[in-house]
Amino acid sequence: MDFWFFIEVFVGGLLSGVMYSLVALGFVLIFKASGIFNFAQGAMVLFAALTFVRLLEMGLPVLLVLAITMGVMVLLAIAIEKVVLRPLVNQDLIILFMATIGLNYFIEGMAQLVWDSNVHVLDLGIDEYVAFEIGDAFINKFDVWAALIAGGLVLILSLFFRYTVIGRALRAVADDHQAALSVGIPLRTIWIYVWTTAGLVALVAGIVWGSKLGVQFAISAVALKAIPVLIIGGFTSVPGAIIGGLIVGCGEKLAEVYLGGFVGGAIENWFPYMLALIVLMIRPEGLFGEKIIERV
Amino acid sequence: MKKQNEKNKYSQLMDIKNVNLSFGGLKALIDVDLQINTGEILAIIGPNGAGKSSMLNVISGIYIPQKGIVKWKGQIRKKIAPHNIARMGIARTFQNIALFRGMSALDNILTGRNILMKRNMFLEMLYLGPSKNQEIEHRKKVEEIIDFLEIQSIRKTPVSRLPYGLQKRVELGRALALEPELLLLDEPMAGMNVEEKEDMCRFVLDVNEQFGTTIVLIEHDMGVVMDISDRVAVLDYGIKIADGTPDEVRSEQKVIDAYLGAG
Amino acid sequence: MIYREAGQFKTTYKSDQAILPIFQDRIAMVLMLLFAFIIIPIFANDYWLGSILIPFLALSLAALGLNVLTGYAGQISLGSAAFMAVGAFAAFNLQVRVPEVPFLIAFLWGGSCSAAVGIIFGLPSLRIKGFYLAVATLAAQFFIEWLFTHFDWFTNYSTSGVITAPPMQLFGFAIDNPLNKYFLVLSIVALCAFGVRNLARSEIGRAFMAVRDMDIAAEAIGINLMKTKLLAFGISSFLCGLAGALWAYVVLGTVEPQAFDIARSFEILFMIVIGGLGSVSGAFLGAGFMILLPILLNNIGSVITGAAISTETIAHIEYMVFGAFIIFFLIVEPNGLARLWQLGKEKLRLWPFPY
Amino acid sequence: MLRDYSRLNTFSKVLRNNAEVYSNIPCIREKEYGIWQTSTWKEFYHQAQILALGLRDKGLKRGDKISIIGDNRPNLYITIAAAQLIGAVPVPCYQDSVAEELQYILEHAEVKIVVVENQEQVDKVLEILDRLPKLKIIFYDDPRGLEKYKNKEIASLKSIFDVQAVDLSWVDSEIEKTSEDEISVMLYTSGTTGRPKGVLLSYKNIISVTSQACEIEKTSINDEVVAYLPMAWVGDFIFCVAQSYLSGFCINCPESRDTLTTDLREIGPTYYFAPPRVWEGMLTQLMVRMQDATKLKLWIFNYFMFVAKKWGNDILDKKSVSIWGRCLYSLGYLFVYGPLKNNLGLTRVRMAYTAGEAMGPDTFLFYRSLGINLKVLYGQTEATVFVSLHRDSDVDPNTVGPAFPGVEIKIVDDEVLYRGTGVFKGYYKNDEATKETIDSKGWVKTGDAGVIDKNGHLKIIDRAKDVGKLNSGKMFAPKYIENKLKFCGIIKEVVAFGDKKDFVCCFINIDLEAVASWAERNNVAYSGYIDLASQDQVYDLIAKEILNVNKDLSKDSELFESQIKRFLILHKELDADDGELTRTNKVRRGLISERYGKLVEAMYKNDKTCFIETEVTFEDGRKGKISADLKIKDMETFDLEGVAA
Repeated sequence: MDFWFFIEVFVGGLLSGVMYSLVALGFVLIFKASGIFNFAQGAMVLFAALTFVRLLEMGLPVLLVLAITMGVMVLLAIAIEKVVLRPLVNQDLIILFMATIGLNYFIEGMAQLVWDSNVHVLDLGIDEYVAFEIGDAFINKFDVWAALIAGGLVLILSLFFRYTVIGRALRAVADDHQAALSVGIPLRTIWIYVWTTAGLVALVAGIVWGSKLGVQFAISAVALKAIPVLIIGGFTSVPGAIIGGLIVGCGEKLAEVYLGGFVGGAIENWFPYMLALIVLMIRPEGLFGEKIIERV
Repeated sequence: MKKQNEKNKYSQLMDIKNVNLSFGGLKALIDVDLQINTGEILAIIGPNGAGKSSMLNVISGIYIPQKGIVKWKGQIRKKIAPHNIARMGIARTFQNIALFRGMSALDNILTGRNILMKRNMFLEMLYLGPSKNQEIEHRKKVEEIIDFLEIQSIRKTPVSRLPYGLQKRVELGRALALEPELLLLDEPMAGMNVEEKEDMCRFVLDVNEQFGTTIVLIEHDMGVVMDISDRVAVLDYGIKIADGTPDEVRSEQKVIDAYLGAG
Repeated sequence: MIYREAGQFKTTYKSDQAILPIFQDRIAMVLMLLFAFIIIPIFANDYWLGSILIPFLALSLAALGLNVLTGYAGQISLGSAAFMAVGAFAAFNLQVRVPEVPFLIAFLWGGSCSAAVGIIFGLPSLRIKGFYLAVATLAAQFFIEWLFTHFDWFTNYSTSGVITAPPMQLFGFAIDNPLNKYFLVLSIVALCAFGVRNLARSEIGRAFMAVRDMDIAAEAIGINLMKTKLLAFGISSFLCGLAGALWAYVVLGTVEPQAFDIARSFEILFMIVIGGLGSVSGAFLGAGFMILLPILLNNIGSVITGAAISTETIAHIEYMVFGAFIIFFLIVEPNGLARLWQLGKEKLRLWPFPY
Repeated sequence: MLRDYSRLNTFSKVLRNNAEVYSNIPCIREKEYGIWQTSTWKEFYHQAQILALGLRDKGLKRGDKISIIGDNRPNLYITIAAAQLIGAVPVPCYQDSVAEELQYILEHAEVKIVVVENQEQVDKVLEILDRLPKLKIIFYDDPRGLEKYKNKEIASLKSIFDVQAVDLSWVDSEIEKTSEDEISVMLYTSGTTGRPKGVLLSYKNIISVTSQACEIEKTSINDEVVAYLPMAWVGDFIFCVAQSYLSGFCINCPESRDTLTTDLREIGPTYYFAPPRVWEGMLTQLMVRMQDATKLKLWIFNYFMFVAKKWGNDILDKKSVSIWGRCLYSLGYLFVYGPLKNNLGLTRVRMAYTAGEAMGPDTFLFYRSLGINLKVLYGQTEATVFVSLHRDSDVDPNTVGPAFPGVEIKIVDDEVLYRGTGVFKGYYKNDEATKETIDSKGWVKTGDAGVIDKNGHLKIIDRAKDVGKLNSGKMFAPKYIENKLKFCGIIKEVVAFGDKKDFVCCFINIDLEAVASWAERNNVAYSGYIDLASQDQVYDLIAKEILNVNKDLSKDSELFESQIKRFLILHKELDADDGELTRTNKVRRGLISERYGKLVEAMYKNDKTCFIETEVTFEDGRKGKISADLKIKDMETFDLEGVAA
């Protein structure tokens, strides 16, 4: 087999993996802070992207559009906290999980009802098909950009978590709700922050994915890709999300290229899940997640 | 309140020899010896974090001590799957009520008899023949327990609607449904008012008397412990500091210190 | 208000543990069956039978299956559709390979295969809980969908990748018109519902609920978690598989794997959430709700706007409404319509007293 | 079916006959282990025979007394039957009477064997055992907690029933020996004054009277009765034992006291008997529960209650009622009465009795308007219950109905006298009391003051000896006033004073349940009974009721001077355990007016408050003291026309 080809696939995998991480981050944020597995993250990505692209199409300046979209995501976060989370506070997590499935449907419906369900081209002025050459391997330029954006985002987030008041607050909540409360942090505001942040991450992811695939319903399905990423990386770890993304990314690409052929291809749909399953069986809390201990 | 019959008191049901148990770094139990005699009521007491619960879990077999041996009826007990503990004849109640909230009191207790039932999916689907009969057979048994615990009036109430005291009683009923030889009660009177406690004491004693069940209980209420138990073992920081009749233990200096120490 | 229980005393456990201990309930049940088996066939037209009642029943069965797993045994699954697919394709393949097999046998075979697959994908449930498990079942969803799409063997190498159900013969009697099909589906579903109800009130059902409500305690009283959970997966998948077979044979006739995509899985999950977790009636109520709501919306829409709205818009509104309802029920009444029904019944029994 | 009672002239004979003709018909049920365990007449008879032999072996002979103590349990009923099979005399005692009370009866009746329900009763009897030389053995039904008892005097009934292969022919011969004039049962009347007296009733008494009752009500094997009233009380013996023997219907024993209501509801008796306070209690509770209903529901309820008031009674009495009325009523039946009766477990009731004390006309009519055929029965243990009884469609809430068949009634200076086949054989070992009560011509003094109205209905005013005179010379009938007050629901007990006084005053016992719920609705905070009873709002509440009564009284030229001028609310509930009430909850006037003399004085001395300390007996028999400062409230009264004076 050709080494450079391998490299190409590998790096390609890594880069697309980063894209997954981008979505996965949204999940991690919310899970970290509230223990909720937010199934609606995908829908949020779709919603953000749609809003963004439609506003652009109206011919508004990019920055304004960005600002507005952010505003919308904030409102969405607040609405969710008020309508969904507050009434369900200290319910079973599984109930909350199902609620987010409902939320997912709602947002998907809303997004397409408010805007529409056509495919919209989102051009960030990066040529899809220009590629670097490293040795004999071709690396897609766009992917590199995406990777950079994702990397940047992760950096920002970790800084945010480490150095801002809210960030620390979030960490506190993540570690122990009681503790957080006793320190006098209102859980609800926290949740709003978390969901807002998640919303913004979704926006970024949406833009990136949107410009790759075009903004369309399919984007929300990306979330399903992100789930195995989480399982592998661990629900509670930001770096986990990244590493998980990378593993899934190149895992599925390599599998596709080197195994897919034998089994009729298109295995990247389920391969990550199988990967995730294996991880689950060996290490339920994921590679980077905190161990879950049950007392009798 | 103490009961009279001293029958086969000193044949041992369980014999625990210098058991050590530790979670990661911290030691929960250190070289603990403990005998459980058939037919007695043994209370394990001690300040918070003294390792009482750990001890109970070692007895029940949920925790496997790193060092030391546990003999059950003279045989050294190997590691057992949690769901086989009940089959060995050990039943327990939990410190904070662990009832099946979705079911009625009756069903909760009936579930306690599941292991005594035969499973035949198809007959159960049709509710026919043997499976129907066994349902009825075991219902009879359960009704005896209900009668014994005087909870006829709440037989068909969902347990989630019951007051705390009654829930505790139902949980006891569920444990009894297993017809255990050894019954472990994890703070059976925690959070009860005076009457509820008195009732519970009565039931514990009656169980021990009528079914000759051996009972090991953890309890904070000293009055209760001294009243109902034949023997008291005192743990402090994972070490057994006393073991004897209530009176002996009461006068034990170490015990007094431990309790004063723990405030 | 209609209840007159005074004087309905039980002198045997048999009668006390009867499936419907209250006389008035027995009456109601009889009436319902009469309605389903006699009144409907007389009055319903082919449209109603073909595109509402039969799909409703088939999906009810799937929901019933999922309810066994999620509602009774408390193990959440997002792969119900996949298990339906297994049922459908297994049944189809058996009949294709061994034509002389009667379709009922094929159905059972489909259910059994599905059960087997279900058990395999249920294995993770021994180590993981909640949405971790949900993820595992998602894996099933994607894997199986892919399997049937990419291995022509399953579709008997049909170029279009769809399977076409062979005609159904029962004792030389062709089941080809909506009415016959209706009777067929109705009987099967009724039977299954009866079975599940019985299961729920006997030893296995209690084991399921014990595991659902408090697994530690369940273990402490000697219930083998592994066996119980796997059994739940088995039974659940069997029913889903059967439903899948019905979906393929009776509802659609020709199916492609995409008929059992993740959206279907969610649809079924919604049915039991809205209908009511852990109750047989819940499956039916939920299914009815999910089937009728779109039709309702459509009509309302056309009434309001005068002209019929684009199917697309309707679809989107559906999404929102379903989503909203899920959240609503989870907040207001986690036990769904069935619970509301129960409460109503309680009120009737207490009437005129408030409690 | 009416049978030849000249042949079947003792219970033992009737029972043996039942075992043949009704062999497989349920005779007695008990809710135990969650279901109604049923035994047929055949089984019942068989058990009774075996027990009879067992009792003989323990030395029980013809004419000996055997006492039964406990809640209504099949085995206790079997014991009665067994005793009667061999001509011994059952002496049921009140299960809640304290050891001393028991001691008197067991001693006076020279009881040889006691059969009790459970440990509680065993303990009581053991406590007094040494004072009862004649008592040989104590049998118990429920072994719970009794294993460890070492006393040789106690044994379990089971030990007898377990006996295998016994020769029952002896019992047959005994059955033949018994004659209708032998004593069937001895019941101690908890007289409102002095020691209880043992009333001797012969088989003839009971069978003659009961067969009449069965005739009137057409009782049959299809009837169901719930046995929940004390076995020591003649009512239970007649309605549950005698009538079930004669008509072969089944009697049902509740599972326990706290499941009574649900058990009653499950059985849905066709034949229901309850003293007024039970009916009133039921009504109060019903109204309290309705209070929390939604507006709409409440409206529906009230509307149809109005409908029922308007037409219900007439429909029940088969009087002609307008179509409109009938329609509304049947509508009401669907929406309110039916469900209501169902919830109370009275759906199937064919006939219902109340007796023992007067009952509020409103309460009485309320039940009748629901279509429950409630009737008043006036009777006494001495008369084997029946003296007078309402007949279907001839019911008047203010009377106790016309004389019972075979009973003559006459009024001699206000007092009601009767005679008939039911008249008892005399008080056991108490001839002068017997002579006082029955005169040479067989007329029995009831001690009640009454009149016979134009329809030939008997109307009871009061206990004759309680009827007194105000200083103004006007008649003072305390019971009459007290009942009027009690009918309002929030008052549980009243004791009125006025004999040889210038005006009328009274003690009030509030009905805790009713008043508590009132307090809740009007958010009145209170810490307990004493506190609640002393609240001013509560005083006002009571005052309102009294005012109404005064208005009523002021309309009656005889009684308008008996209007209540002052009252106080007692700090404790009058209690049988403290001897203030009889076991059948009748007020013991004498005792009360001396125990609370201080209060009575205070009321007539126009004090505003009065301090009182009383000894009380708690559930577990311990004694304690409670004390309180009681307020005394003045009432406005009306003169004859009924306007404020």
